[in-house]
Amino acid sequence: MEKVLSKDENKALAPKIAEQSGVKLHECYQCGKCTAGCPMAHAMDIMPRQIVRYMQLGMLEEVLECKSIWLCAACGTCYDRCPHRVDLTALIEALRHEAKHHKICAVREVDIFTETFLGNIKVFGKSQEVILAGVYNTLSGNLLQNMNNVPHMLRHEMVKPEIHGVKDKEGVRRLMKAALEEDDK
Amino acid sequence: MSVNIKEGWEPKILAFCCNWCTYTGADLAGLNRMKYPENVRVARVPCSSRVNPQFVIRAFQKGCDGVLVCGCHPGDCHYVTGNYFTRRRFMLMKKLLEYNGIDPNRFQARWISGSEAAKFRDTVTRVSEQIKELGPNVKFREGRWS
Amino acid sequence: MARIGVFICHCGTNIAGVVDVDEVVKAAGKFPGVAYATEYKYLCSEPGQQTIKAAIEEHNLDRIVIGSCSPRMHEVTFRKMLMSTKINPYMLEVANIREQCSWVHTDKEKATEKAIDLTRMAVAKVCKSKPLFPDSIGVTKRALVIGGGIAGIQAALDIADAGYAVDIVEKEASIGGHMVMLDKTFPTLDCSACISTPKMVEAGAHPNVTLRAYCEVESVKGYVGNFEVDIRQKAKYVDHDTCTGCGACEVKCPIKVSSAFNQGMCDRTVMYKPFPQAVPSKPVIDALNCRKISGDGKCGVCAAVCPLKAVNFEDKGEIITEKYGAIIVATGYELIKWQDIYPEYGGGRFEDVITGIQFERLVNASGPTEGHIRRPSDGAEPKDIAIIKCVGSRDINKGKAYCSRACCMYSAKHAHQILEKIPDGSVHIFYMDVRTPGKGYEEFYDRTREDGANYIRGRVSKIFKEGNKLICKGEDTLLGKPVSVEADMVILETAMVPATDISKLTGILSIGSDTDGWVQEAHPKLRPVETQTAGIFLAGTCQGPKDIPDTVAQGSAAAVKVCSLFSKVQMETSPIISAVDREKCSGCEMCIPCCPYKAITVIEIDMHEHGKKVKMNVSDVNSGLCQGCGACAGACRSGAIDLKGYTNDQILMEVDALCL
Amino acid sequence: MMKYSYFPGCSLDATAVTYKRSISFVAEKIGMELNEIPDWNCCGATCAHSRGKWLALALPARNLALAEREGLGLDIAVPCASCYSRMKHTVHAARKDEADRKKIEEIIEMPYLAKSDVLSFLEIFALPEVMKACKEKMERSLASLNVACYYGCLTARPREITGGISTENPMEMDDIIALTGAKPIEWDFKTECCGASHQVDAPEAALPLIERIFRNAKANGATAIVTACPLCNLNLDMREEEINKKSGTAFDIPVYQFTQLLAVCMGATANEAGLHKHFYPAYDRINDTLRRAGA
Repeated sequence: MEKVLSKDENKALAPKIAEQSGVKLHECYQCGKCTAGCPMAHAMDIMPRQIVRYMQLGMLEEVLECKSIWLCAACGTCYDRCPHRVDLTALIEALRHEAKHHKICAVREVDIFTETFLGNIKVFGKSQEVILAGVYNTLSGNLLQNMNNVPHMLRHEMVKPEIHGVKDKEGVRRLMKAALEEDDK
Repeated sequence: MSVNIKEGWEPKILAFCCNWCTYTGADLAGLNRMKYPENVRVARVPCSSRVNPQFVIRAFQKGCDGVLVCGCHPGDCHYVTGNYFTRRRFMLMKKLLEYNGIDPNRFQARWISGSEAAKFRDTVTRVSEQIKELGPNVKFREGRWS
Repeated sequence: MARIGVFICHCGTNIAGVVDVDEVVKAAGKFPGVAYATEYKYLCSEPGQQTIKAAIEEHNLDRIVIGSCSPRMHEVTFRKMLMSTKINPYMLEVANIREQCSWVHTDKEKATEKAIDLTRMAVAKVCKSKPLFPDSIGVTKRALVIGGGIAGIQAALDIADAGYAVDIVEKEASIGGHMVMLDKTFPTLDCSACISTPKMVEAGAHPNVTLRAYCEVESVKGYVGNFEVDIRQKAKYVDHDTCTGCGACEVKCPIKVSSAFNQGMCDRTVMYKPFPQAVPSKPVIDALNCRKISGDGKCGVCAAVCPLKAVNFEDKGEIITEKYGAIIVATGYELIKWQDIYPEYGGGRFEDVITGIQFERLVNASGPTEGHIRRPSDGAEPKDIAIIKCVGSRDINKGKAYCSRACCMYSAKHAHQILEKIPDGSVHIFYMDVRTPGKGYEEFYDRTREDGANYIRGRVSKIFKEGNKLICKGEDTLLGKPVSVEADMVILETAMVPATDISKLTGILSIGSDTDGWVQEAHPKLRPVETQTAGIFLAGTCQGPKDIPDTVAQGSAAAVKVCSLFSKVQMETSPIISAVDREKCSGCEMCIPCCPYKAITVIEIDMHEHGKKVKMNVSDVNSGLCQGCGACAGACRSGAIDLKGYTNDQILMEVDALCL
Repeated sequence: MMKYSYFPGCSLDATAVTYKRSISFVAEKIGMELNEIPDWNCCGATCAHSRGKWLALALPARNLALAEREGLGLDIAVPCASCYSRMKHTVHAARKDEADRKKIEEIIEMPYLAKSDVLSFLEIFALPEVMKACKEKMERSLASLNVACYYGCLTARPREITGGISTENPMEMDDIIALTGAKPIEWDFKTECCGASHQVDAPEAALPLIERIFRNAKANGATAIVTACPLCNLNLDMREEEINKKSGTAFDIPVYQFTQLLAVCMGATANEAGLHKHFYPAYDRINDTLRRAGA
């Protein structure tokens, strides 16, 4: 059944998200330069240009449920080369926040990596690469990922037993809690 | 015209606009249906150098709250050197008004070309806000005897 | 007492939609001096003007105020109307209650109050108006065309055929401009040289046309009908009167530099004609690169071989001053310097990424490769060619916001030429839209696809080199898939931008230019070939990007404007000029330095003071020179010198009316 | 005066040991003072701004505030492109909008006036004063080494926030490498993204990003790739072998940090420059080049 554009109830939500990230959706005339330059486009289900197109038509669910917003590497090539200066990087960042808000994530591993990374900071105040890799591998299920490099890392003290975190761990935790409250408003 | 600073008081601003640049820019703003506050009245002059400082003093004397003189950008004047005179005359005018106790911000000069419709709208909007803050031009009005 | 008629126009709903017209008429009726006030739906229409004329008779009116659109639109219309009534055309004031009132305000009540104020100002001003009568001055029946491209040539030929003298000033060593660089022209594919060189020759030979090649305009004084122009004839170092253009010197000249005409695709000698079919077909020396003139002086081969001793190394060039009645600006365009703004396309590092005009030189029979398409890096014939459109156009991030109009068609032509000249070649054209607005254009686009050109909808994001292939990374937005093309050569269809020194010329002529730097036309729809300044016209791409058909049409249009100006024996001058009231003039001469046209002089007159005859110095205005700017009236302390039509009284009345 | 506050970043104490060693060697050699920010925390990298706007601004803000509290009033030197980018975003946000600056102060419970600037190591080493200092310390030459300078994406983009180098064809690292006598080559993937953390959480999708960097470097004659960021270096160095196996390519281009090449030319031993700590063998290429240049 075709999409009835005029009747979509949360049509207003898409422009609001765009506005929050400082993007004027009407400026994009669908030229495709962002997709052409996007390093991750080959692996994406909907193209960066199409993300803007869905938003222009207010079709927000399709965008929140797509893999593309999670595969984006936030490298900024699209925004830098866009003939109408549409900040697609900021738009995708805002869409990630919105998707997180609705508990939707089409690429599970990216969410696991993010949560593990932030968990690391909450505990130690710094990112401990060995713990990050260990926890991520277990949670994501690909246990042997990068294991072949571990011997090399051990031999060259790239990975050390002692954990030197932040002294004022409490301060970092409070800061993260306050920031996340602000974000989840 | 009685002067009571009632709520919703609207300043009355006179703008001398040169026919070749600013007046054209103002018309272009109209063509593009741009919107700006209503309290500016434009008087067309062939060149901004036509505006004799006496006109400005007369406007304030008669109770105008703000006067704006607009012309072409220096170097673009249709009459080649007109706006150079405008610039010199009105630097002195600012000092004269200050000497007379009139807030010099009531009097402003701007260079607006025929294609700068948005600049005309923004200038009118900003000047109206500034004059509104300054309040009505009571200085001369009380002295008036007519 | 004045008997004023006030006529407020509805302009359909343009005014009446926001301003309460009846309110304005009611208020106007009470203004001092107003004998009759009414309103009408379309005052500028024939019936509208009839109602005004009838009212003038019926109410014996002696001056008119019209509340309508901008005076810049219809003040002339209403003045012409008054000519057929007993009222002098200058006893008229127009209140701008459309562009500067109804169109820019939404609050109906405040807009109406403003319309009343503007009408009250107009009525107050017209009270002090006096009848004015135009003067007339002579017109120099000689035209100046700045720019020798197809626009300038067409304009010059039409003026010359109408029997008037015309000079073409061209800054390059030959006329022809950009068109003569092209190989074929769309949509009929006739060869550009075949249709433009005859015109060039005709211009070169026409008795009424004086060709001033290798010249630039230094300064322009005066006004419509009476311009005085200084033209700098750049030093040619060759006496074109004695030189027969035999070319012996060109062959022998030892030093070679990059040929600008061939867009740097090949070299030319320092003693050069830009291209074989140049008009004038006589060489000049490129002094900067000449060893004899600016090098160590150890050369002079050209002078030695010249059978007629036409070479003169001491030539300093000269300033020629001429009088003209009208000027046509036809200075053309340039291509945007894409190398500086598109590093993602290689920024000029890849030799085989060329512009459309460079390709025109490659495919042109008199070009560096005699028409064989060979790529600049290794001279091999490219098989797979990519064409990228809108490079610099429609790109507010790195280029220009506008569309350059002609590239859609000339890129289709390039594709056609490639597929014709390289049978087993392939062409991929990256486009966003294909704009085919002219006659036969869409059919030409169909034919190009029939020839086998692949059109891919999407902008290219990056060009990079791997091996000797140029990889263009794009997206086919119709498929929604990233695609790339491995090309042997890439053609960028770059944006048209104004010529680099156009701002110098617009300064000399004191004509306006728009925000992108193109020459500003008087009105985009109604007066496209005129500038704001009377007597100065424009034609072709100096006003904005366009293709050859439009350019030639504008060339002829500008020519006819000049001819209509020259058709008058005398030219009517505007009566809005300054005049001196000798009673008040104290001879202080404050007004004299203010006049840009030097129209004010001091004269000695006899005056009677307390019964004694006395000699007095007073200012006097030359009505022919005065252009009515009013700078003098703005400087006069005693109000002796005043500008008719904008007298001190009139403006003071306007000011008073505003502050009531 | 070459004095900076210093924010090393988490990876310098872990996988980026080659960068850490070569920085301290070069800094000591040219007399550059790096005052490490006391008790600095992780800048949040991509994960913070992926999770929330204020989290992304607050984490770097704490480090900036700590540096400010030190009172040295120095600019902050940041070796990692990701930390650099995130701190630049915070400084930009704080300077652009007073309300945002106040809210950041509230969240991090510390005063933060965004007075000092954040400089990447590239920007610092490209300063004339630092270039001169390095030039004077050059003892050996890497003459025959063809180097592809890889800048990565975050040092250059977004333009208005980093505000520094060209987003497509920057030359800063090329000029620095030229000091060592090596030849920086012209190639086309200087600022193309390496996939950063996606090499971990989306490896199949991200691996081609690295392959195409190697392919273009090789096509343009590179015999070494040089980076200025721990993560770019790790991704390229650790996966070259893997790509050769998977795609059957024969890339033989070791990946160095630019400070390693400076260190080697300033007389550092293989150990001091960390030449034995690479995933893809890197010692021989340097050793042969030095011998050929008659070091």
